[in-house]
Amino acid sequence: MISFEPTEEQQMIRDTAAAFARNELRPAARAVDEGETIPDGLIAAASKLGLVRAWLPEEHGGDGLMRSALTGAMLMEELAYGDLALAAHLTAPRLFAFPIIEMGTSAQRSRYLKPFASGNFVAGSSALVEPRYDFDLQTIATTARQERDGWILDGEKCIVPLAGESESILIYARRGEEDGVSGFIVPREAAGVLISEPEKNMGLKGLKTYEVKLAGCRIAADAQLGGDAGINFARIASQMRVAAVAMAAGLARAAFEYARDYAKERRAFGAPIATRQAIAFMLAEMAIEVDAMRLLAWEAAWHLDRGEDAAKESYLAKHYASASALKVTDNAVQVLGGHGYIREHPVEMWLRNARGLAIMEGLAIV
Amino acid sequence: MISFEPTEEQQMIRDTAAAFARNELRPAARAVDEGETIPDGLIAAASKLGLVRAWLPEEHGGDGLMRSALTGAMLMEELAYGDLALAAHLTAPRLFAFPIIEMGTSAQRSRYLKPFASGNFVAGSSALVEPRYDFDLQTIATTARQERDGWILDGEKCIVPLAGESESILIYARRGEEDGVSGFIVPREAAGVLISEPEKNMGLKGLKTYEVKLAGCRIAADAQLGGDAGINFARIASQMRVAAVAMAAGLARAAFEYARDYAKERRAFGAPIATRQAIAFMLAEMAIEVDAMRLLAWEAAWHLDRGEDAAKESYLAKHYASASALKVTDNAVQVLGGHGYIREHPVEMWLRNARGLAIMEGLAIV
Amino acid sequence: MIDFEFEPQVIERLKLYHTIAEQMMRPISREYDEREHEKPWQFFETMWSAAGAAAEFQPGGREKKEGAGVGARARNLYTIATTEELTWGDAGLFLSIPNAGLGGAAIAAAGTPEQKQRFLGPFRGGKPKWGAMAITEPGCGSDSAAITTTAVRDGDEWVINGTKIFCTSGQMAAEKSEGFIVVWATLDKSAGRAGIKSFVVPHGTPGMTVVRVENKLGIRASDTAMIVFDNCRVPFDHILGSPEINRERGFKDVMATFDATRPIVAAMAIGVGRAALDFVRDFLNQQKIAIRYGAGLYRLTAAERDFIEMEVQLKAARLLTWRAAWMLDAGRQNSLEASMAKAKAGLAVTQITQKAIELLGPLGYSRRMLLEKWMRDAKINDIFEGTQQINLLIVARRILGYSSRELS
Amino acid sequence: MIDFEFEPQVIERLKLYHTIAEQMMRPISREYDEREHEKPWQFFETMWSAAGAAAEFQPGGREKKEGAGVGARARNLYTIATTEELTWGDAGLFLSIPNAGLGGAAIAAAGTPEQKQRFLGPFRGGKPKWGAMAITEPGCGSDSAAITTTAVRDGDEWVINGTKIFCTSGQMAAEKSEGFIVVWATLDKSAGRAGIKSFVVPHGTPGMTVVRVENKLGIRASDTAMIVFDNCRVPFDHILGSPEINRERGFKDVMATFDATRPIVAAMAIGVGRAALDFVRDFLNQQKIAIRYGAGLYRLTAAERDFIEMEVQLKAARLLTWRAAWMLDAGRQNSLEASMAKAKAGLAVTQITQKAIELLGPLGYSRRMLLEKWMRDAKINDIFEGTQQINLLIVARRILGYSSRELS
Repeated sequence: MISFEPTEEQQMIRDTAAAFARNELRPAARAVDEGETIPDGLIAAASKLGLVRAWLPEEHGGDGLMRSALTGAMLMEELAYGDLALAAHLTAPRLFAFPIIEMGTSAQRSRYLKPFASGNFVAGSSALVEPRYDFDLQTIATTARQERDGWILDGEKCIVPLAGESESILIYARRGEEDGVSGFIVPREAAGVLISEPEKNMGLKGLKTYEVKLAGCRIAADAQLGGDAGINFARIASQMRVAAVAMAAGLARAAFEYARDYAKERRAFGAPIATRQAIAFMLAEMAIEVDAMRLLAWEAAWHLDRGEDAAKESYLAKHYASASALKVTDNAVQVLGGHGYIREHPVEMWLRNARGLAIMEGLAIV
Repeated sequence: MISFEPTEEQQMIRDTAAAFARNELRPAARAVDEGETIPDGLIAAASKLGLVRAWLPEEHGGDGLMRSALTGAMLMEELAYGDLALAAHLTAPRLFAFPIIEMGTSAQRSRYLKPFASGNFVAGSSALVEPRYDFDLQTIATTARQERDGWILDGEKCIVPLAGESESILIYARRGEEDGVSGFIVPREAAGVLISEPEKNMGLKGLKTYEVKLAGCRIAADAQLGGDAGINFARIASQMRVAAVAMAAGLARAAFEYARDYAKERRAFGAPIATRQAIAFMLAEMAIEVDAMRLLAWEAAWHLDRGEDAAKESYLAKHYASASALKVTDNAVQVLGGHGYIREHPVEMWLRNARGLAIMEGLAIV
Repeated sequence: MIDFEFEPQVIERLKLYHTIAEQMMRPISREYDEREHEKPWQFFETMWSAAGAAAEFQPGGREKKEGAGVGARARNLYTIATTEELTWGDAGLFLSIPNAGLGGAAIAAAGTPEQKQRFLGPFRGGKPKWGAMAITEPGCGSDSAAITTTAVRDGDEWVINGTKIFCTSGQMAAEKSEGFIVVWATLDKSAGRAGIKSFVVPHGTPGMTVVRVENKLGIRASDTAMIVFDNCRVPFDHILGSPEINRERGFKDVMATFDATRPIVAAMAIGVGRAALDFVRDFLNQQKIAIRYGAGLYRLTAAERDFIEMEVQLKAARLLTWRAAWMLDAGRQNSLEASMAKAKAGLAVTQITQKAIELLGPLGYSRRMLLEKWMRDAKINDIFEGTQQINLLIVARRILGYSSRELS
Repeated sequence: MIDFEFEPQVIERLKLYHTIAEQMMRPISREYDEREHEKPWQFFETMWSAAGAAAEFQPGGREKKEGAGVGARARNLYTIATTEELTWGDAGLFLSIPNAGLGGAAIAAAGTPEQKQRFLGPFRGGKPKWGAMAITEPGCGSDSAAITTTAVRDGDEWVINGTKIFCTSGQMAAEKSEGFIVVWATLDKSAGRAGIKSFVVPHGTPGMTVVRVENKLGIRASDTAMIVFDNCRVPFDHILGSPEINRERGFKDVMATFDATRPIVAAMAIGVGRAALDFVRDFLNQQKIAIRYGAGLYRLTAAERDFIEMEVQLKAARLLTWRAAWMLDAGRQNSLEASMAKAKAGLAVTQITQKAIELLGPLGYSRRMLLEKWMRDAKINDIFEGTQQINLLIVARRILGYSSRELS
């Protein structure tokens, strides 16, 4: 029966994440964007949230929380409401751990999940995007060639979160022209893995990313995620897209609320600018977009939680959110006018982050 | 040197056309849209304008006015400001005559242009569009096969203005896969020419159009426009697109002005609705779009008048005007609200006409 | 728990509605668009007599049948789902289906039990009947508070004077059936919004005359009437709600009707939009073109991307609409969400249907296909029950916490 | 006669500007974006000393050289054409070029011949200098009439008090060169707009302090200063125009400045937008992708259609901008057209640069290319010299014939 009511557990996770976003992420965001490193205190505080640990199976030292894409969407929205880049940074290890939890062989689970049970922040990474102007998930060009005693990976990846900090990187590649996409767990130190200096992008500066080159990188035979059975890449891609849409909703909500509050405060021509229809209607449209993004994320997530294929739903939602988040953050800058253009206010940063979120894939997973 | 000043001659033609649009076209438009036939008085009045005759070379009994795409754009804008459909109807003969004037052999000019020198309205027709969802000018599929003693035409055309009324129809077809598009002058009564009942479309009802089927239609060897030299189809297509853009500007201007005047008159919440930013800004955007369309038409026309290739310019302008005219007329309906939805006001008709103009090619020529 | 699926029984009922839409509405769609002002009486009779088929989906229509297991708890959701199915069939015909309509909704919301019985009872049987609501006047569009129609008490009667326009099914309700018009009138112009009350005027009441039925862009199967009330007298107990003027409460009761009707109009929009999308998809499939969801912008054609954009806009509008209806069912204040849904859906379907024609090129523009009709039908959804602009204004006021005085 | 081509001499000069943009600006573009608040002195020196190169394009800058054959009759057209070329190079660097700037424009428009000589004369030689205009205050953005900075006459002097923000090149003009600030202040708050006058405050005048230079999203090579005037005294003859308050004429002289500057900002927008389009086109050409002008939406890719849309939006903006400048050159009132151009160009280039990044995917987002910088630079054009909204408001007033009181 149609319902828009989160469960109590979901509401609790939302509230916790919202408090963290408000108290930890938002205050730290600007300095990190300006080039400072993420404060240790923030990392420590994030560790307490158990962003990976809570969903680790109990046998691997976690809390064994049942994974739900819907719950994940709510969590990601709240974190991104605090700061998109930091949220992506702190949840990046999920990009490595979650596919292993869901689709790894039991040997892979035993081997790779353990570290995430610790109370500390443990880096994890997955490499999806490739540095091509026309990159899309159906044209992944990184290859994995099977040899007698293992795999040889070749290709280039970019926007790889925490590649420089992680023990291993989950790399998505094709085994052949006909095949779908497989995952390979590659030790960072493996020969043939070249990790660049941290990337410099327009935004998302709180998320540390790298280019990763694979030049005849040789890895063990058992490095393929899920073993011979492989993975359901379409499902992982959908989980990533749902996360992106939810984060877009959170980011856009932050921008909407900031612009709304500013517009009520700021006076021109004798009254708050929010009393002018031109501004008020922009804000109304922003509010509608925020809700639309959230609902699209929820619906796609709901399909995932039912174990259904959500490839189309998550693609449509991502298509929508890409344009919508950009529009909302751009409007937020516009509402603030000259003040939106200076870095004293966060809206210009949110616009830069929105542009990144919109064109990237694989920045997060639910 | 950059200038936006029409010549005196252009201004005179504009003024004449504007008066005709205001006095003849606008008052007749609604009744014709509702299914009545075009009043004889209107046809007679249009004949006085010499919409073809003025540009006929003197040797063929015309005024020998120098043809200018810029002047044509101004003329078409003004006429479409009166009514797009009637303007297209009354200028349809130009679609037949102008390419013959510009590109016909001297035999063709002698043979086909004479009737247009009369003081009466003489129908003329050209068949360009084909009834396919994915029709575009680069995919014309109607073929002309050369046989020993003539040509055999096969294909289907639609939105052919005045096909049922014209002695001959100028039909655009391909001679082969590799070839560009050629024109063929086909007698309406030729065997293998099947002309449908008048088409029924959502709008453009004041323009009588037909489907024309060519089934092994055999025509004389000298029927190819321009003879062996053929035609510069890209130029004709550009002239058609410039006309469409100019008409879009005229149509949009009509809608803008009507909505503007209504909004200043109509009161709600104690003041004219035009005093509300939501309405005022819509009107401002409409005004900007009208001017943008006109300038794009002018610029493409200016290239044509210099004898330059204007394929890209006219395509870009048409792309712009298609979206823009639709948006402006839709906004006009919106400004009028419920009153815009009823057929007492012309704006709903203009919206329907705009949708037609936007998706069609070859409705007019400058 | 968040859920995006109707109960199995509802899904079954929706299939039935879909069959009605496909087999009873679509075949006569073009005919009653072209023969504007003529009425599909056979369709009306069938809808009226088909037990449970025609009566459930309009708020304030005939009493709900609980046979489908849809309790009051999901009544609004059920209504918008059925609305989408039937407008997928034909929006004009949907609006013309005999039922108590918006007038019925007003009685259901503000009438006494006795009034409900008296006015809505006849809708349970007999011949097809229509109820209608008359709010708008020639001098007031979106500004319902500015109405000038007056109701003056004269002994045991109200005397109503004024002119109403844009009254959906007004002719059917006032003249062509044993129906009624609910008319908004002011008891005291100086009291502003608080002075506005609504009155039930039964069909054939002397002094009530349909003076015009509009020629429209679309939804031509539905009549839109101009009605003149000239010393039109109704008994005292035909007033809905209290005859007292309460300056505190004012207009709120009256406006609350929109919280239920705006999601319905949004659902109408969605039905038309879905019709267009389904048509284009089927058409392209016949051309062996399947939309390549998942492709990037260097592999998608412009047409594919347009379709994708249209599809997700419709989806977003539907989710917002479901939410607005769900809130109402859950007893929550949903004015904000209802206006969000209405604003989004009205605009989305306007753009979707306009674009759909482009996707079919010259074929789309022809009256041989229904696509052009859907573009004409669609546009009304961006206008009635509050234009796009009025709904954005309401959203803006709610999110800003502004009164209608502070943000006008 | 309608014409869309510059004279051959102008075209030659534009080529020179293009060379400067390409060879002097582009190579240092990234550096002075990253090293915000540092100044490319070498570039300044070159632009300052290169005869005729740097001085012609800003209204009120150094005296025009007529060597290029561009008479006063096309001065504004020439200015916007050169502006487009140089901002194609770099918008931030363009704004930072030493010249009398907007302050110079104000003096040129409202100053006496003696004032022009006195204040603008030094810009003909010597070291690089900047002029700047200080209008906006922390409490007033678009609402220039609401400024609270005061100028009080005290004997032979004016005493200025107040705080100004968003003063482009303010630091360069007030502190880093022998320049000046033109500051707007009110003689009499009760006189409203009519009380506002402008005053020339030379660099280093005691009481004028740059208290902050903003960190910005883009145009980082240009300084945006906050300037405090604390009992800042200037001689009596530093007032521009009459010291009398004329309630009839009021604000009009002051606002007229915008008729010339808005087309310039529009041209800046167009320069940045063209930079992005050229870059994307060249990049795609390298990938053997040519835009297929002429194709329909089933053959175009989504990327191609995006590019086409971007290209024609830019074109439309440019034509509107040329028209606004041409009108000014022709001595016609162009407020409407100037605001049309500004509104269109500001929005178009915002969208074009945002989209351009998407067309290059992850590459476009990287700071290794300038595309991301251009998106950041572009956005200011939708904000300064009147936001999108302010310009639409002006357009609306003009087309409706409403005063600022009737439509606010």
